[in-house]
Amino acid sequence: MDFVCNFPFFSILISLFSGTICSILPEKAAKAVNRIVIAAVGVMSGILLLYLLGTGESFVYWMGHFPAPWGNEIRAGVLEAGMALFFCIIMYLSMAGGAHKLFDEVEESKHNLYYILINLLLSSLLALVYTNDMFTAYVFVEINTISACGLIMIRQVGRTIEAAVRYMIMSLLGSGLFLFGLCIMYDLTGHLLMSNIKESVALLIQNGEYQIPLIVSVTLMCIGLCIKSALFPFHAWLPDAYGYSTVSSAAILSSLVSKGYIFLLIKIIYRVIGFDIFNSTRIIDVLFVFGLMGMIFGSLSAIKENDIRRMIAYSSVAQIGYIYMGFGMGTQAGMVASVFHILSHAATKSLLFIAAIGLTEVSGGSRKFIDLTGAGYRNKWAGVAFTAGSLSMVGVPLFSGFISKLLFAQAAVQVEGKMLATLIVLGISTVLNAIYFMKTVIRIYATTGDTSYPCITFKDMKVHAIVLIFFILLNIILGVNSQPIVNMIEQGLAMFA
Amino acid sequence: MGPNLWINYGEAVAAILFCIGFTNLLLQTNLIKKIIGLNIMDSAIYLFLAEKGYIAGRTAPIVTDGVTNVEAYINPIPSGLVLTGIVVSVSVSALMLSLTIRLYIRYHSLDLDEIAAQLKKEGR
Amino acid sequence: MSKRKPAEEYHKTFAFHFFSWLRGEKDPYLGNVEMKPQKEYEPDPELHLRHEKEHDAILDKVYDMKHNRALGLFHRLYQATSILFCLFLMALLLVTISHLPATGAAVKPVNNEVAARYIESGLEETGAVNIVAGMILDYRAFDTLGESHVLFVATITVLIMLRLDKNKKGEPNPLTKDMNPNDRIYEPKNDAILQMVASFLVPIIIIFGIYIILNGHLGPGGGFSGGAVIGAGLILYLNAFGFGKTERFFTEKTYKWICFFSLSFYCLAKSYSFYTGANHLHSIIPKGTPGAILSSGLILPLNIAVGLVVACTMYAFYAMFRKGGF
Amino acid sequence: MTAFQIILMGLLIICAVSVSFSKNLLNSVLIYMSFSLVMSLLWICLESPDLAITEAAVGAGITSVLFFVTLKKIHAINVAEKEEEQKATQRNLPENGGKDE
Repeated sequence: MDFVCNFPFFSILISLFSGTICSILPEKAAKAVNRIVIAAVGVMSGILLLYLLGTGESFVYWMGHFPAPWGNEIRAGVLEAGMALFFCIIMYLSMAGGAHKLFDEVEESKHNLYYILINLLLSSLLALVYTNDMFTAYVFVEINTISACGLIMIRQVGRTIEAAVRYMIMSLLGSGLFLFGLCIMYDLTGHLLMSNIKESVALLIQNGEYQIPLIVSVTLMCIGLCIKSALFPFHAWLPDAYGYSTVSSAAILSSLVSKGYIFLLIKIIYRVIGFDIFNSTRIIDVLFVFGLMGMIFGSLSAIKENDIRRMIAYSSVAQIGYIYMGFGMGTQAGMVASVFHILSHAATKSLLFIAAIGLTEVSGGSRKFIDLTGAGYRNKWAGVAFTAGSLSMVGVPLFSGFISKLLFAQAAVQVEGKMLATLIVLGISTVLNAIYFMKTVIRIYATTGDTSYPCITFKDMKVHAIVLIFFILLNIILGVNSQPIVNMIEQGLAMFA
Repeated sequence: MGPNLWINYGEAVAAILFCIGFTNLLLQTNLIKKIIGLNIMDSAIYLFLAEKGYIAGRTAPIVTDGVTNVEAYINPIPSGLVLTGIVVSVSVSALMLSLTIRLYIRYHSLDLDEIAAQLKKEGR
Repeated sequence: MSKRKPAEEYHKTFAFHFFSWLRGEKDPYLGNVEMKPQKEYEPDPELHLRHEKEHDAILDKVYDMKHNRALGLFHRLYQATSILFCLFLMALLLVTISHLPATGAAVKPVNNEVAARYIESGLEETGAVNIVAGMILDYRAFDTLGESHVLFVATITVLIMLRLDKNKKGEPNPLTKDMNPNDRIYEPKNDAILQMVASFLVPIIIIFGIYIILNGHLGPGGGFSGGAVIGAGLILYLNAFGFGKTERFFTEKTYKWICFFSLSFYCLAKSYSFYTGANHLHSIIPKGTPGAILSSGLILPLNIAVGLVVACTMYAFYAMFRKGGF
Repeated sequence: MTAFQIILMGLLIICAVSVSFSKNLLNSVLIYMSFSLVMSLLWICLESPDLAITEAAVGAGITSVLFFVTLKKIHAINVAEKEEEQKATQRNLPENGGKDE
């Protein structure tokens, strides 16, 4: 085995261990450790990705001295390595971009705790991405939930605490259902490792045994993960949680945490149940309908919103609807479109959050639209970045959002029964997106007589501006250079099976 | 209905407990009771798992007198999973209780809807 | 070679306009594009005030729980749907359970080769008499590593929530100033009966906890349950004798270092065993004779580490809830 | 043994239901504590002594203690006592009034 194969294990372990180390370090050192760890994990994932593209095969890695059905395993393929790399990039940029506003209303002595949470969140995301064992996935889902809750409520204003309680209640309902589904699955197959479960499930389907429990178990796991990733009817906690937490938290939560659960769901669909078996159930129709409803209702709520951060948060609900709609189509093309949308949404949403903080900063800290009038002139870089993000969200060519909408439309054409609904809702949702994002863009570029707020130039916010440029570049790379990435996703999904 | 409902009475009890806990978590207005409901829900899942590992007439999986025969012991896997699960649920309930304390100190209420109304009135 | 442009020519280029716009010096449209003269936006203060008042009034009406019929109706609907959902879930689960393999039977999917190997060769491969301990700390150790970090991250969040910190000037933070630091002042102190009973019980409880930890690989128990028992003993001691006594041997610093050392030991030990396992190297850790206290490789030290973490964490939870720090 | 298990499970359900309907928070926490205790007995019946020890130490011990501290912090224990006192005084008042008349 090549030394590179150790990298997934190293990246999980380093980030776990750095969480422990940060607990004894002062703030500055903890910050340095955090940055180094994220960068190191990113580099390792990049090397691993290149290696895997070279060999073209996925590999499993024993966690211990025992082979497959007895020990614990992690598994790495192209899609996993790519996801890990992408998560690291987004996390690094979000942390750097929000750094100057990180500790708004956070007590000074608790700053180093923030970095512990970030490290543990990273490790749990990596474990969710790489794991090949269902129960390990459950344990790391819990770490993910608790550290996300910590990220929400570290800024202790009343709203965030309330949002954290709502978030915890919803998440715990979700974990309960997920665990119950997992237990039923364990009872039917007698295994916990994904590949072994898949073999047993195929055997059960072939023999026609235990059909009802199998369907119920899959449904429970799906509902659990949908609740945790804030699919439409379960999104009540989301606007407050994203809208009032510190900006890095909001960017990380919206672009990474919910995506981690969605990635786990993809893994379950492919590696535990089997894509064809999953598509032959009625679950995908339910996912499809809820996805469509989420797309419309999320956008409608965003239009009504009066507060820029909450508006962006509601737009996340709509975007998660897109992803589930892709699952619901039940074809390979729909799945590829969903995975691409995960990437594009993560890149765009964190860009929007980071840019929004730049805009509110020059408006006296207020996030009401009325105060944001003309903010695009006062903070040009944030204005440009926000415009770019909005264009990407609406789906203008050159930006990543366009490609994902194109992929969704292409996928929809191949599906008989769902084509019309998908295309109509896609159209409506694009118009709604355009309404609320363009409204904001026009608002921040409206002329204003009010000059009481200070202007901010490049010198005052170098890091912030550079991060924004990187985000825009990432968006454009995803938008212009989409074909290799789509190929990579297809290759990765093929490795899953 | 399948054939095994009466044999699986333990699991049936676990399912009923799970639903009671679930209902508590959804419907109780009081946060403390919500947390108790959450704990009941978790315990129900663990009961379900432990029932899965039980085999009639065998003993606990601790090797006695050097006998390492499969026929002698029950299945050890569910016990291990439940042990892990209990730790998770303790941490979660401690976290929820601390959130409750913090909310109460600030808003003097344990009802989430009431707190939300207060928040919206004062914060807009 | 490009010629250096004269200043006037440069002033006409796009780049100059773009950068001057970026620097905030001028509006590129001003004077270049024919525009309708626009009035500058001026919020009318009276109108603004009226809007806000209306907004308030609407909010008051909407969130007036008692007199709002729509909200009441929504609540009823929500309750009815949740009850229906739960009943449906219960029916679904009961039907599912009726189709599951029978409890207590020896032949069913769960009792496959995995459990068989754990029982048959667990003693030989892990050295632990307690098969469950061998399983969670050796065969499936990655789960347990995650589990101890769940506990760690929960403590961190509780610290964030409840620790009362002072800023550099020594003033309590305005964000947490409404918290009551110590609720023990309202209680009767130095209860003679409680102290007497505690001084009998606490040593026994703690010794029992240590026994459970050290015996984790030989009988029922292990790091987690033993740690919880020790934590309970510490809490009893704290209740009987107050924070003054416990702070002499247990402060936040102690907690921090114990947690750090135990968790790092755990992480490093397990990394070693994962690394050697995955690369098919031979592990140098001896297994010992099964049944002896010093046996079963890493399981005993890991149990001790987990026990320390859990005991400290439980005590930390209690102290944090009680007085916001320790 | 089966009969004993069924009795224990019945107790579990009774505890869970009465937690939901009890008005006093202190009572519900106490009932939850007994729920954990019954659970740990049930685990002995199911041949899992590890779980029994853990549940007894954690469910009936630590978690309940944390619940009590929380109740103390949010003044639920005192409030309950006060309410009872108030009720008692209200009950007493008309009687006293009757005597006076």
